[in-house]
Amino acid sequence: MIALIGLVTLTLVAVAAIATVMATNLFVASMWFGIFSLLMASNFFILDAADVALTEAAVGAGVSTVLFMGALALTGEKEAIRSRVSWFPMAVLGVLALALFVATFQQPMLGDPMAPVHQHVAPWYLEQTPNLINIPNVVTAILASFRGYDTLGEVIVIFTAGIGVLSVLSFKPKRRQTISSEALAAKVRGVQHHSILRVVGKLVIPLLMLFALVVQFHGKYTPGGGFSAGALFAAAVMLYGILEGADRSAKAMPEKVMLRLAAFGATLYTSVGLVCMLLGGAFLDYNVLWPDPVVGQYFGILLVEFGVGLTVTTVLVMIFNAFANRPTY
Amino acid sequence: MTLLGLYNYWIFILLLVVGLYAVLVKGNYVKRMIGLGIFQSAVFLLYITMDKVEGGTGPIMQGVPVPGQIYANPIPQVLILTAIVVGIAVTALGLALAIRIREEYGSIEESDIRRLDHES
Amino acid sequence: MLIAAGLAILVAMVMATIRGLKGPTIYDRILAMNMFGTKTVLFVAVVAYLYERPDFLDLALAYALINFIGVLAVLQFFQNREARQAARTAQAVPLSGGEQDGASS
Amino acid sequence: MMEMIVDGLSWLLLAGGGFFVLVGGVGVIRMPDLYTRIHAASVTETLGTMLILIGLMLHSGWELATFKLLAILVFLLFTGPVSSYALGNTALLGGLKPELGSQDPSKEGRDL
Repeated sequence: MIALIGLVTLTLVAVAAIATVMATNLFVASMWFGIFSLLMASNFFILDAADVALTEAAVGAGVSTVLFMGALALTGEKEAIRSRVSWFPMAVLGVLALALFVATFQQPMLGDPMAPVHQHVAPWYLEQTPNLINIPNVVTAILASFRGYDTLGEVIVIFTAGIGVLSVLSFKPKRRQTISSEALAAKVRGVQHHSILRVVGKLVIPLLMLFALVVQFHGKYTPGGGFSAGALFAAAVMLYGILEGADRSAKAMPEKVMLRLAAFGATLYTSVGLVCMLLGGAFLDYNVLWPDPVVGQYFGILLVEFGVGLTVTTVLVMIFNAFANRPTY
Repeated sequence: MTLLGLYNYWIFILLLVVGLYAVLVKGNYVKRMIGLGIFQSAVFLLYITMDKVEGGTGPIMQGVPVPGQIYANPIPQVLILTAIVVGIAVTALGLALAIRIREEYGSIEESDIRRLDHES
Repeated sequence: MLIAAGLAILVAMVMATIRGLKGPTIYDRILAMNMFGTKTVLFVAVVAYLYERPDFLDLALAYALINFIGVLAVLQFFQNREARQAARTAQAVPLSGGEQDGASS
Repeated sequence: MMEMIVDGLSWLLLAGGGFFVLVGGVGVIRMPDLYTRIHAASVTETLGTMLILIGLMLHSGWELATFKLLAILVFLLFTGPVSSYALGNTALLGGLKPELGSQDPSKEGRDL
């Protein structure tokens, strides 16, 4: 029965993807992209990946829609229609699709317990997590402890992307003037004149922040962790920016502070690893942090997840503020 | 049964091709970023399809561990969980570049930009 | 009965997709997106019980909170569109192909 | 005995919720213009949501999950109608006229 439900949601995903690409209005396209990621999140949930579904929901439905809207306000929403489509890319796509299609018949069936991916290291993680780390959420255990190296790399990538956005947008065009200060003011002002939206939105913001904190610090027991918590917290700030005006969210979360906090998050992660080395363990080997290795793991994961959450939140908030406060040239 | 077992892979192929189509054929830079997002999601779907185990449940242990309880494979989930947030950060970088291009050229269509480059 | 409710939600999702495909105005598409959000919350809640993992309800909670933001961002974009368009036409940019910001479909 | 009543009630609520969700879905397809479609979608957003979530609450009994469901219900009841309002308001300000078809009998019952 569940398999049938999965079939329908997957078909809807395909429909949404095609509609996204077919739409000539970019605004409509990003709307479809929002629907697409909601469906994708449902699919992840059906496939037993609760943590991934939580992150996809926070990022896909909330953050990415806001960022696309912010970008479209600056770039315009109409896409020029190309009448001539050259045959070469289509041929490449056709060959690629055909090759992949033929290859699927050698893939293991969905849910096959004998698939190669389930044979090697995963059973060990599932078996040893209760003994070595003793937290119920195996995904968090692997993310922060067993494969902490990987996650450190990802955090650095996110930090770098944030710096990249800021430095790209730090240039101001020389030749062209700002279109008008009125348009900028209208853009920055948000939906301030809607009292109903503001009242209800303000009810939602603190709850969303509280929920983000729960996801951050309770992520060892339920789905969650630094990445999803960061996206949720950033979504709360974005909601504030939309309701009260982007200039006020930029004042509440100034770029300088955000940049330092983002760097602090990444540094916290790295320095936990370095402290482990100083105490005689390997890099990011939390066992040495406390006389009892399980407690050491607990503190290590707590600190590292906090660093991840801090970096993700601040980078996403910085990007939002940079997009929303930019004048249209 | 083959249909049910392989359907996820076929949808993966479709999403991959649709996303790549947008990246290769569309001239609009924002549209290309959206296409890249779909392409990414296709890869996410492939990985998450791998994690499912028949009769298993999400890899979060409830209370006292039940002997013989099957859990989904957590490793693909970890990889994709981080990749989603990295994906949005990279998309934001792409959008920032599109914004800058629009400011300098007045357009984000590739054909317009080629022409303007040629003229100057 | 859980399955029946799940299927009903799924059918409603399909119907929202059809409305989104048909249009005809942009507002209809926003409506479809909005409906999708609510449906997803309900869908996740029902599937969590179908899987007998009520601890995954956190997800539905997150969706219920996040949904609102997407719709608000879209509406804000819309409300500023007129101001932007007026400003652009008042100060017509000499570059050809620069005016991509057109009317609604 | 008590359990049976609660179970039956939860089934009834879930079935009713499913029914209203379906009705709303049909309305979103069949209704002639945006404002009536918002009206139809609101049925699923309030009544359908309420019935399904209360049905699930009865299904789960006294647990942490019940409170989570209650929280979801409260959030949805706050945000759903508000976003419907915002959508309708934006459409009206954006110049979309409601279709007032009663004067024109030829338009009645047409399929959109």
